[in-house]
Amino acid sequence: MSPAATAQKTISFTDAYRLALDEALGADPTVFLLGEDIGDEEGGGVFKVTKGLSTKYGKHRVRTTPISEEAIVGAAVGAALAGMRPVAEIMLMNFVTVAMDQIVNHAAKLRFMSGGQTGVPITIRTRTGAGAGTAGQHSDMLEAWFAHVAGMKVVVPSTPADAMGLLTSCIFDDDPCLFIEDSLTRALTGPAPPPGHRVPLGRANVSHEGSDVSVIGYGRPIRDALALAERLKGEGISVEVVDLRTVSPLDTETVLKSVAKTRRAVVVHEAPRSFGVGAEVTARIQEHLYDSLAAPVLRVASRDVPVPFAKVLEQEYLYKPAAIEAAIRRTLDSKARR
Amino acid sequence: MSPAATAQKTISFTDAYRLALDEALGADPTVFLLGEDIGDEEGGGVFKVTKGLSTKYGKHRVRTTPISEEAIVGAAVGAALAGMRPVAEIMLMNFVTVAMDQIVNHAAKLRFMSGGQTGVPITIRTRTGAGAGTAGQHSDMLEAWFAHVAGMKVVVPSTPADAMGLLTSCIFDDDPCLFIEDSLTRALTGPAPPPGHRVPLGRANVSHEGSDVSVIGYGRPIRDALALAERLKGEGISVEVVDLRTVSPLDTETVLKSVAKTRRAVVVHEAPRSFGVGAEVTARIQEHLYDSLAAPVLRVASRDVPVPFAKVLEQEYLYKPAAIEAAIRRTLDSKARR
Amino acid sequence: MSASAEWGPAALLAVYRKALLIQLVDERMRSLLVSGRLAAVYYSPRGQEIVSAGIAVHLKPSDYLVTTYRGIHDQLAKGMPLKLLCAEYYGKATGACKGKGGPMHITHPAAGIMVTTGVVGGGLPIANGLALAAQLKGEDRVTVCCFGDGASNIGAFHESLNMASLWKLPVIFLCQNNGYGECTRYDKSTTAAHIADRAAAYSMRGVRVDGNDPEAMWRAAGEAVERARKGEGPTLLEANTFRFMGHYFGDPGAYIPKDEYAAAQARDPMPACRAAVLRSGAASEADLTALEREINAELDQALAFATESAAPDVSEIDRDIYASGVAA
Amino acid sequence: MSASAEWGPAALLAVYRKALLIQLVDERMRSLLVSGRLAAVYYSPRGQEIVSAGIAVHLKPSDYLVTTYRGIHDQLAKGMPLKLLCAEYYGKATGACKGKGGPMHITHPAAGIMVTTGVVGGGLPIANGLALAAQLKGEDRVTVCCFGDGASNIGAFHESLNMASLWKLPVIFLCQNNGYGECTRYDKSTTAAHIADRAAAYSMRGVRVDGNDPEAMWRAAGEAVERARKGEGPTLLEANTFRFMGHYFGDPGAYIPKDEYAAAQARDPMPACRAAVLRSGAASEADLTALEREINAELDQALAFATESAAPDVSEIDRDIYASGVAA
Ligand SMILES: Cc1ncc(C[n+]2csc(CCOP(=O)(O)OP(=O)(O)O)c2C)c(N)n1
Ligand SMILES: Cc1ncc(C[n+]2csc(CCOP(=O)(O)OP(=O)(O)O)c2C)c(N)n1
Ligand SMILES: [Mg+2]
Ligand SMILES: [Mg+2]
Repeated sequence: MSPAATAQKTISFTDAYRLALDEALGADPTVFLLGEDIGDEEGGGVFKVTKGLSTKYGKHRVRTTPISEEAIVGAAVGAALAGMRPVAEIMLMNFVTVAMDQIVNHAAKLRFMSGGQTGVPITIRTRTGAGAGTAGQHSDMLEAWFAHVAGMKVVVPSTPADAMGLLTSCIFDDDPCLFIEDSLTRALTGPAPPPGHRVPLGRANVSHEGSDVSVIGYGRPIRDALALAERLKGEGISVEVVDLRTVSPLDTETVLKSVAKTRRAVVVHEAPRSFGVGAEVTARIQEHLYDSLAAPVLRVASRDVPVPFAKVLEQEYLYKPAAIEAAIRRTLDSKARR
Repeated sequence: MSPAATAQKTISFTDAYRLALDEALGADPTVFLLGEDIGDEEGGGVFKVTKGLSTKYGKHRVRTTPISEEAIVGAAVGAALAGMRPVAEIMLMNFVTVAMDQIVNHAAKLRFMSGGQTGVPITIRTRTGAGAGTAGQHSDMLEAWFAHVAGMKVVVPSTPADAMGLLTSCIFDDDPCLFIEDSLTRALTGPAPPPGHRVPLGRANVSHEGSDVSVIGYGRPIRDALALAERLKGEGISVEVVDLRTVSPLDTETVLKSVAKTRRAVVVHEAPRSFGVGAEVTARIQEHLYDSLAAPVLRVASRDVPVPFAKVLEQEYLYKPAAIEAAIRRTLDSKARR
Repeated sequence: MSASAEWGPAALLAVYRKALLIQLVDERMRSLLVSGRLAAVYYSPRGQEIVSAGIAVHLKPSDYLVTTYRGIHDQLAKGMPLKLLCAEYYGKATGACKGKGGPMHITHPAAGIMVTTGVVGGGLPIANGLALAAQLKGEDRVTVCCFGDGASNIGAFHESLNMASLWKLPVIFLCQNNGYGECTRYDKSTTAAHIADRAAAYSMRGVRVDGNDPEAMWRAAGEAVERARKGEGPTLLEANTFRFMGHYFGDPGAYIPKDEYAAAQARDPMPACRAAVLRSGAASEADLTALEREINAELDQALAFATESAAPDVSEIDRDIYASGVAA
Repeated sequence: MSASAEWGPAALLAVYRKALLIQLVDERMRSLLVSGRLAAVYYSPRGQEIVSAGIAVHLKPSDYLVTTYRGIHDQLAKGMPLKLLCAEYYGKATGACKGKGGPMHITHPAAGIMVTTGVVGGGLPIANGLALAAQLKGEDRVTVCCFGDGASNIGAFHESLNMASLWKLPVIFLCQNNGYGECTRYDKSTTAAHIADRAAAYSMRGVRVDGNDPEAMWRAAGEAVERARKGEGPTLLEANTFRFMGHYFGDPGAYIPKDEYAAAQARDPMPACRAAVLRSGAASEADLTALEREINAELDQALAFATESAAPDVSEIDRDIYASGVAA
């Protein structure tokens, strides 16, 4: 839905990303974009996020690149070292696999390795997610890799307004940020943010208050959690939803505050369960709140398999809202130990 | 120390790796090696692991490559699809960052994506580890990334005998294995294994039995844990040491069996703490054994920072044996909840 | 299926048969997509038929193929069974990959179809490995690795060509240059005047051919395959062509200048090839109509098989992760 | 420091001054390593002095340098302060990078030393970015990116050269071809007869020069820098040279044939350059001895500074992870 259609009151994720880029390009001459097909001569990007921007700001600031992800990220890194704020697009997250050296060995480390002399204020926008039948090489959620790399910031929005505010914060942040967009929900809409909207990095958002159990996650499953929270209210179950927004550095404080209150936690993400972000959140909660937990911290995530093509398998792969509900009920069934 | 010096009774890690490669090349004509500098004309490898092998088996089976990690792993993948058992060497683990597409999008997934038609029986040997002053781009432990990728097996030995037995198992395993060698301890020796020695993948090893607390880890810290177990025995503290050997797929059964007995667990690794392997082990333990745990599962790991150069900082970065001891004592101080 | 040793009407017809199969399957796929009877991301090969057909007639089933998401033409030319292909497109348990891989990951080792990758450049390093295995085992197999013009700008291209040349691998790097990588025109991303020019950087044989010209394609491909078979090393073969349906199915293609499109249309290889076949006397209108009917009948059957087949059982999700069967 | 506009005795002396600095620092580093007074992984540039010196005389402090683990020659030529360099080698708080980066990651933006990478090929994509920033800002800065012959086989080389040529970036890709990548000889890994030949694949200017010849190096580098400055685009400049001390300090170098080594020794650029300086009349024996003494005195001071400086405080471990200071 275009903003006009709803009298500027709601925008889609795609609109939100574009808005953030547009405002940043307009506000700061050091901001520029680079990525495959992003210019208007190339249709404004495969997902139309950058549509109109090269026409508005020039091809020198909205640069279509060859299919060369290592060179794309590297060019962003170098330009950042020289005072620019580049926003690089990696069309889909599985393709970051060809740019890992630049991200991990360079972008994330150059500040530390230079003793603080050179920072790398780049934003890498990428998108991914299962559910659209693009199978094993076009759907992976790999955020856990980058969360494990010191120096990186990893950001995943769950609403269009957050998308706009978080992306803006990434662009103007002085550290390398990986901003992950969800392929499947890109057309979904939500309330439009005010111009200049920023959402601080490194801060989780309690998007629904509750007292019985904390559901902690980020990105797509937050919508499911909010819907559940509404629905379970009817049953007298009070669910608190904590949207991490920034996966790393993790806002442990907000997470612990919530779980200290509810004494029960369910951690949710779309990425496969094992060695995912949920493991870290779980480990931290039980480390800090062992004595006050009333139930084990449960995880809901996708299956530990490559993303399958066949719809029935793809759906089986994906985390399920019903599993979030089941986990909530399980934690409530657990008898408190103290 | 060379095997001869101790009458063939002990061998170093380097000897163990070479022995496994030598035996595999001798036993199976489909085994071949490829990697930078690995031929004898090039000195038999920077770390001398392959010394003598190209002379013994020919340059066609012990192939020195260009500096082209993506092509190295890809050549291994393709040859594996065609029935070979290639062993690719990535000189240091930080350089896997330029071969991630081949490993993650191809090696790990081709079996699944082909519906089981084509397997990828490759072994990728790499080495890494902090402590030798090689700083930010030559020391990273990145095993958590690969553990998060379905289809991969990730193996880390803690003794020369295991090194030989696990590497042999990797080579003859029908799945892609990432075999991680420790740079720092490569000259350390241990009892020599018998010829043909294999250690099964996917099985953890209780390398020291105990009843008060389980220390769970892999690789270098296992030595520290074993030394601690011996020392604390004097104080009447009975430490069980569980060496995972295969980080993924994780042998949850053995881990849970140990912790079910001891009711206390400390998870240790050299990689940085956050979003590391320890988080998954911790999460699984508390999920399954919540009711019987007598203390929170504690993690001991290196710091969440790039590996620094200065000795004092590098040591500060690294996990510390004293921290393992402190964690053990902390879990013992925790009052059981039930 | 086997190539004539000499160019002539028989060879032309052999090429056209494969090209026609591609054309008819592609047409059908697109009509199924338009009508909503098939839901899949689809990369039409329309316009590139002769390229695949022209090389495939020189290949044996035991020769290896590595291709990409835009690979249906290569797969069909190499001998992909229609039933397995269609069932995979429909995500069925009876598909080539049990529905797990889908259209972007078609695999059928019996026809030498070893890898279909969705990652640009991802196939080239693997093609080397297949070729290396054949070389090490002393097998008479060549590997054909297909990719696009855009893929020539990614690092894996460079590493792979250097390694292939160094090791004299029996591999043909077949760059199907259709002038665009997604929506980006060749000259906006690629600095070599021609992709084939890049072979020189690896002391490799580089050849450029009109991929719409059956004879030229047949000759160039034949020579490259022959050299690889004889152990004379790899070739970078650039086949110039065009894709009429844009990047993906539904791509409006607004980025393609109208006159460029019109010029390409005037050079559409399929009507020209058909006309040449008729002219050559290798087949009559009636023969070709019969051939079409035959292909369409097989396709009907394959599609019926695909639609009637069952979806994979959900238990399949845990299978084929590891060789031992079920995921750990 | 600034380059003469014309080649002649003054320019020769300018090159030699830098080369001598490199030679003396390298000698000292190796003697410290031998005696155990310094413990660090060290990649000696012995033999490659003229390459760095020959280009650096054309550069301003504001020009950018990207180099590698084997980068001390490039850094010194570009104006790296000795104190900061030595203290970093010793891992001291007073080092260029506070002891955090160490010898493989020397950075000193004031002298334009932007990145020293330990990853083969890792610097090339970044060099493009530095050059792109200068181009976007309209700044008069060129970027020199140093790497070895072995690095020319890695994907990042290919992607970077294509992008630089496409965008006409003011960057010079200076390949210091010393004939070996670690222990592997050029022809066992690299299929181009010459690295410079690879420029053609990107329609880029490729130039090969004897990196041991001060005049040739000065001219070729000057021209490449000049072109970049004028907006005429990038150059791939291959400087042929040799490294006398093997790959890393302590490398026995058994893989280098004796006659090849002897031939290289006969072409050692440093004695030749010194002789040429003397012949040219730009400096006398006494002048050069004085220069040596001056450099050694500064080096003594720098090393004293380094050894006397304190190690970083352990609290530094949490700093500089993020811009905001302490790690989260
Ligand atoms: C590494 C990587 N980057 C980006 C993409 C997205 N992508 C898919 S196809 C394509 C264009 C490829 O163009 P070309 O190689 O010319 O092949 P064609 O589609 O024209 O056949 C791109 C950029 C990808 N799949 N992999
Ligand atoms: C991606 C990557 N692969 C491997 C290495 C290990 N390595 C360090 S230096 C080197 C040789 C590089 O040779 P060359 O580019 O010729 O530079 P030189 O050392 O001769 O100056 C290798 C293989 C690395 N640092 N990075
Ligand atoms: Mg194309
Ligand atoms: Mg070299």
